[in-house]
Amino acid sequence: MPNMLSNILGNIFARPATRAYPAVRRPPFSGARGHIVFDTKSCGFCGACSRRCPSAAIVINRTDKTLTFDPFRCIICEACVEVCPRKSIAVDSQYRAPAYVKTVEVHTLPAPPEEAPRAAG
Amino acid sequence: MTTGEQPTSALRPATIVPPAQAPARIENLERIPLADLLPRVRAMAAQGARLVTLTCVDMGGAFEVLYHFDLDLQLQHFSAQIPAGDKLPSITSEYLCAFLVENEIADLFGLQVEGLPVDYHNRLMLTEDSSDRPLLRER
Amino acid sequence: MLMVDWFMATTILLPALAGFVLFFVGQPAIRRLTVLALSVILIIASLLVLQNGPFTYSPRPLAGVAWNQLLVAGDAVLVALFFYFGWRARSGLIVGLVALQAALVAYLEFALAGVAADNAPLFYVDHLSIVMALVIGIVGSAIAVYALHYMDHHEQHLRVEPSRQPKFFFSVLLFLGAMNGLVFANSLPWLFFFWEVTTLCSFLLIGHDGTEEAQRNALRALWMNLVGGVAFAAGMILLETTAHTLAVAEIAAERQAGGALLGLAFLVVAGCTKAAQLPFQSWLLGAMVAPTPVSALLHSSTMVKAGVYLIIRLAPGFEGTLLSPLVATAGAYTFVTAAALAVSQSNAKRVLAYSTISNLGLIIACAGLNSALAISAAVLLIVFHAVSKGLLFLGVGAIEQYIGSRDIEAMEGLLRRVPLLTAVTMIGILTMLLPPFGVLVAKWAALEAAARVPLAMLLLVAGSALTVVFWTKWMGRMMSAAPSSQRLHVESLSPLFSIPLVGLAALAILLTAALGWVMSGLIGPAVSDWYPTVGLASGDNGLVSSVGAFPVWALLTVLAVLVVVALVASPVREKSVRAVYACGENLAESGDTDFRSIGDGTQAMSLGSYYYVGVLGESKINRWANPIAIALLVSLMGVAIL
Amino acid sequence: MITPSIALEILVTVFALVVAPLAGGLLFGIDRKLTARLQNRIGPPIVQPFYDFIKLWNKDQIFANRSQLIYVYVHLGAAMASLVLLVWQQDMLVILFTLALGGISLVLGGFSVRSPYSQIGSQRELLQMLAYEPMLVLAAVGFYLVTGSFLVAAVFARGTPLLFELPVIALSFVLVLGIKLRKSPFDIAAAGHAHQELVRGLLTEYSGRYLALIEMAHWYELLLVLGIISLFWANPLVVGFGLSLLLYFLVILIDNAVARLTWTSMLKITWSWGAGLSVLNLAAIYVLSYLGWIGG
Amino acid sequence: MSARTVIPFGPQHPVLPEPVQLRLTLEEERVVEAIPAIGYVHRGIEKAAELNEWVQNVFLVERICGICSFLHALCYCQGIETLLGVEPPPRARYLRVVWGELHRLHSHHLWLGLLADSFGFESLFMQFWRNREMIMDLLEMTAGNRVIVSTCTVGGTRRDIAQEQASEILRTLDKVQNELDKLLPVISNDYTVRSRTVGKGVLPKDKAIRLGAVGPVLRASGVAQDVRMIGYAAYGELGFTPVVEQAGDAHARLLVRMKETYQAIDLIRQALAHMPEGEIITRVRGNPRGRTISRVEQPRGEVVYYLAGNGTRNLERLRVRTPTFANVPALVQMLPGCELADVPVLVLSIDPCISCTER
Amino acid sequence: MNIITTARVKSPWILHFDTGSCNGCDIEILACLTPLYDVERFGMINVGNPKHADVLLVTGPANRRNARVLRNLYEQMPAPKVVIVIGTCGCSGGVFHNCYNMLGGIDKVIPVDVYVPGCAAKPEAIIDGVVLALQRLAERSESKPALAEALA
Repeated sequence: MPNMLSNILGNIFARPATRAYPAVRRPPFSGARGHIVFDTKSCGFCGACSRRCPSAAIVINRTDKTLTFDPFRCIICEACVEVCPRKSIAVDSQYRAPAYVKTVEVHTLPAPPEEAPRAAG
Repeated sequence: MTTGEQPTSALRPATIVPPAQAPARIENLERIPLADLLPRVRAMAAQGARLVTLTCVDMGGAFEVLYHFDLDLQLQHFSAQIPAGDKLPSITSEYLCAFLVENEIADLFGLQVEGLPVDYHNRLMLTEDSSDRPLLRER
Repeated sequence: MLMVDWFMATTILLPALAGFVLFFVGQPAIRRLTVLALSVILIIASLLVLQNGPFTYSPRPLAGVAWNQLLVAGDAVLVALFFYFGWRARSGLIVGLVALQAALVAYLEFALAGVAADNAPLFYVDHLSIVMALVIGIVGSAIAVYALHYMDHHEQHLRVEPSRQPKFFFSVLLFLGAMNGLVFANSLPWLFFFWEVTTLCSFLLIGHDGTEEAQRNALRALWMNLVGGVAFAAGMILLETTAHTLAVAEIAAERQAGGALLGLAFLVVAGCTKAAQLPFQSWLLGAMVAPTPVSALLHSSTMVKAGVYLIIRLAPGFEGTLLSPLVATAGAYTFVTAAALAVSQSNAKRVLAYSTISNLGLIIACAGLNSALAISAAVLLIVFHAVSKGLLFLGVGAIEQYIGSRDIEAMEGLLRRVPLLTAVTMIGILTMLLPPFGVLVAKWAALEAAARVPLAMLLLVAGSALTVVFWTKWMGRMMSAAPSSQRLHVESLSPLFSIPLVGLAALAILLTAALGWVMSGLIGPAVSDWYPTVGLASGDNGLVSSVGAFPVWALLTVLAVLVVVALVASPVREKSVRAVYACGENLAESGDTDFRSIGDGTQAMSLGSYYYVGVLGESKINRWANPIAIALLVSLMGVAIL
Repeated sequence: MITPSIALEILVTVFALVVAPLAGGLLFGIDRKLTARLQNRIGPPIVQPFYDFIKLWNKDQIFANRSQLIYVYVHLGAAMASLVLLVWQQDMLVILFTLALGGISLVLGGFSVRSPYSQIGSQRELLQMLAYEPMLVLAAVGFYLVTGSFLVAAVFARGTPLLFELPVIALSFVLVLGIKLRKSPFDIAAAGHAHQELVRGLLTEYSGRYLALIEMAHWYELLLVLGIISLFWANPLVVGFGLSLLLYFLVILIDNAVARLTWTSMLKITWSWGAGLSVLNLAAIYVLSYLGWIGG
Repeated sequence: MSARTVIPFGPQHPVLPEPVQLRLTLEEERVVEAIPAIGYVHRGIEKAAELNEWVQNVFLVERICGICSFLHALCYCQGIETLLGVEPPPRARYLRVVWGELHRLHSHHLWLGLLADSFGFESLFMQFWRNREMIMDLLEMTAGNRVIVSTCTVGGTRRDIAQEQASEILRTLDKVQNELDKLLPVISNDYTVRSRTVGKGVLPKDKAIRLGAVGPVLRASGVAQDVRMIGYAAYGELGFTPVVEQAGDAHARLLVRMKETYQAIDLIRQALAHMPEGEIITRVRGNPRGRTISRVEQPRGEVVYYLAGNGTRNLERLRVRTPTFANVPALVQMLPGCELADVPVLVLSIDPCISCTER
Repeated sequence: MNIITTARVKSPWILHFDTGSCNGCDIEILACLTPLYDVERFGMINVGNPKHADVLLVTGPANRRNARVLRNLYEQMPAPKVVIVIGTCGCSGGVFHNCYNMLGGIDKVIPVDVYVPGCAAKPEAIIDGVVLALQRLAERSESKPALAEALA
């Protein structure tokens, strides 16, 4: 009992270790694997990322030149980043925010990414 | 140093390495007839060996069951073959701890095991509506 | 005063007479009629005794023969009967004890002429006697009525042919008469005679079923009670030689010393045997083999009360002596030990038996504490314990006939199966356990009285805590039920069952509600007959003692309001009912508490109660408990000699 | 006929019944805050127990048995009644009996559902009662020995604090409080936080409004036990309150400094260190008053 | 005699972070029999590993268990490297030691906290987990993710540890060790902790071996077996002796893991001090052929991979025997005879990882 | 917000159930309870009993055996309640998409209110998810028809 007593009594007078999230937000570490971003301008729609993705989160339609990415399926392993021959895929250090609805990203060659609702289930 | 572990000595520069010529093999692997299984297991138990696990492989029409033992970090393996439809004798009389893995083999491969002390009736991992015998090779 | 001889005849002789009649008349209809009529008469008679207040009475000689000569003849018959039973059972112990007792009684009656010399009235009926007579009359009658239906079922179940019920009701009714005689008697030899008649009746009733176990237990009860008889006779001789009186009222009227005190110590020991105090508890436990009405009648509400009655009766005689604290300690010791033993029992009747022993211990402890407050507590306890415990025995007996078991484990969820029986049994437990019901009021008074006697107080504190454990877990067992929104389906009972059961249950509650009247009308006078104060009086909100107060009615009102609020405030909706938490693996569709387990199989949930046999089991406790108890009783004698 | 004194009594009663849960809830809030700080974190706001209460009160009402609900009301009612009895300066033993009535009621509530965790919790709660009841009764006996009465009023009538005569008994309330508040090392029947083998023990099958009522009973009980502790220094009572808060703080400290023990250890500790030492305290009073050193 | 109580303990139960059911048979509070029912987290990873390409499997096997994810990847990669006949560069082997030991460190912290929680020592739980966050920061800093680091790959590692990161690691480890020094006496001496663990769930040496126990459970029973002794990665070049306790009870397991936190800190320091410069990955070509056994010491004990390749992109068979799978029979033998209150302590004393067990 | 809604938002008691995650998200949930993230600041406690819980945190994809457990637990929670899925695999199956024993996302078993992606979801993300769920709880609590529906 005295063993722990010094520890907890010390804690009373120490500042709590608690990070005041969400009031105070820590900047993410550089190189943190937050979420995957696509640069469709340079993308060749070769499908290497799609084949390598272990959770099948990327679907590429080579004829339509569309890349469908399911962020609620992505495990942010960076395999696609490594395998992309044109370095069109990058990882952002900010984690993806929670959502009420699951959405998929559809990337096409000229247009900016749009968010489309996905059928639940 | 027993199996496929790297030797831990010399530092060599990293290079792009071509694939190995000969397929890798498991050392200390002994093929034994099924009838010898229990005596051999008993002998291992007498030596104070630890049962690491069992591995079942579907060979198409027959199963290969590997018994892995560890004696002071030295591995010893027995391989027994059993035709599909035959029953595998349980080694729980020697190694009680095998009941879990034997149940798993029964569950995932449909290989019947004889003499289980606790029988999960093929419901260790799977449920009634699960796909049947998932680890069998698709033929 | 003209009616007095009729009261005596009604309460003592009429039951005995009816018993003899029933012994020879086998027709069930006549038996029913007789017992029912007798019950009504007994209740009325005891109420009439109450109304006529204290009196003394010495009957005129019967056809020229002095009653004391009849007593000698009666004693001789009893000795002959005991001798015969001992001889038949080849029990040297019993034969020896009978011989010893016969010698002592003969010495008293012939050498000392102890019986004939007394000029004191034969019967001395004071408020304490009246309280006892009421208990015997009301509770005893309820049990006798209950026995009518119970014994039919019992004999059907055991396939007894021809019926042995004539013999049974003979013993029961004779017993009731003897009890009344016992509590009215002023002359110790007469008291002793009735005392021995109760021993005889208990022997006959315990052995009634005739099984080997019943015979064995009956013989054990016999020899243990004969030990008490020997102590009783020895006590009488000592009193006669030193105090020169055998009149209870005279002995109790002044503080005894020397040999007379030793005589009182012997009588206390005799009381302890009859009250099944440690180390004599085994005869009462063995008596549980008898049909339940026997347990209810002899061993919870009345017969064992004879022992404590004797001690309370004589308590003023040893007030202020060293005997008092020792008796208190011995009683308190039995209180805590029997409570501890009760925790480990799963047989409901054994729990009841130990609880009885424990409560009798408490009464004896109060007698030992020997203050007005303590004696009030003791008498309160006699009344409330008799009602609640009688109810509990009858309830358990009925439950046993319904579910075929007296095992508490088998009583799980009884509330759903036999709601009415369970409810009355639970009322029995609740009135034994919860404030502000009478038993607890008595316990409160006992604790307040005990606060000055350190060791007794400690034992009482521990015993009270243990008491909570065994009652609560038993009650919990009966209530435990799987989730259901269904209404309870009340079973139908024979009126011969339901009237005594519901009547006693109502009485148990009503007596608490009427505690003020009970206190001022019954218990207060019983105490103030012998002590300068009452010790406990009814005040504005409840009972008031010199050192505390118990707002009985305030609490009773709160309790009633709470139950009503709860019933009104909690809605019953089908969809509100959820399966119990079974870690997510419920099988709610099965309607019970099954869960899914190994290999997806269905597993019935099973819940056992706790008995702590490893700590509180009989074999663990008796090893040290009985020697200590014997040491305590021996020290009673030792102190009296000092 | 309402005389001024009765009116005052009613006023005091109502005040106690209203203020006690507020104070009790607040104390529990302080407990949670303090515990958090002892663990080097910020913790919930002090009014958190009230948020919990209001939320629980407005949850959907689900239950397993109707009978289990009756016991909640009796539990709460008994806790309130015993507090009122204390405020009325009634008999200590009766207060404790009433408290026990509430305790038994909760146990029966746990038993009334055929659920493993609630039943095992009830069995253990019984053991807890077995553990703390003797200590409480011994404390009452201590009061009696010093004041000559079981009435709380006698404590106030007496000028000098009881603490000097009953120091060990006062200290034994650390154990009582620990058990009553379900704190380590005695949180065996239903811990505040549910990380234990019994889920939440005998509270497992209660939810929503009924859980809120039990929580409220808990607040009353806390105030009651603290009130009893205050009696050790009844004149002036504020010192007694200080004493009770000190013990309360001590219990929180112990909660964070030890692991949970098993029921066997609990009984051993409470009966030997708690009841045993209390008895020694009483024995000392017997001896001293016999020698005439203290009046009794 | 009392009726027996048969109750479910799990799958959802507050002392079990993971779903597993023990069907407990009790006599009052004493456990008479405990039979595990599992399959609540069975996913079928062994089969999925045959469907995936072997390169993708690194990410799959990492997610067999999120707590020792790196070590699963390490075991898999070492096996594939054997099948391919390649060897990772030395720096990679040292990096693997660093990450591996960081995992052991955070896993043991996690476990020590959970065990404290299992016997109701909340503040101790909080202190261990507060400490653990420092290690989690190190993992996030070096690998980019807190839990699943994904730094190990076939042929080496995917990330390097820079010099300033290494010194940050060393600074943090000093702090961690400083805090551990304060908690060590609580673990080893505290009366209540000892009364809840000493003599509980005793597993004698011969029984431990015969029941196939591994890792800290085995070492707490006096068997000096630690797969790191065979010297994979860079362990053969670092000073290393296994932590062994003799008592075989829950407290011995507690001490083994507590001491292993110090050992892990020491190994990280050694690895950082002796880390050679150079490449961190050997690029590989071709597909695995033949079969092999790969073993790694996880925080929970020995993990065994059986890998068989046939020269295609898909493996023929991947079998994983995780440490908890090996320790469950020991647990089943430990439980009968203990008190119900000891069940959480004993269950946690093998440090169960059910998602490992069921894959 | 009225007082009831405030109380509901300020006192979310959580029930955590792992339906086959890799433990990564589970230990992150536990990390949320510990000093550095200390979600008890928001009144959150892990009650471990569905009958006491307001928020159900589910980690991992459902498999056939635990789906029924999950349904039971959800059923035993008294309304109003919210369900939060933590981690990518619980949202959709994630890396376990081709495992034979998986049913996929949790939304195939019980209604889900908030999805928290991440592998494993960081403690900050979990807190964000709970905040989002509480917003929905508040909306439900404020709007009478929605509440009636939730309580029905």
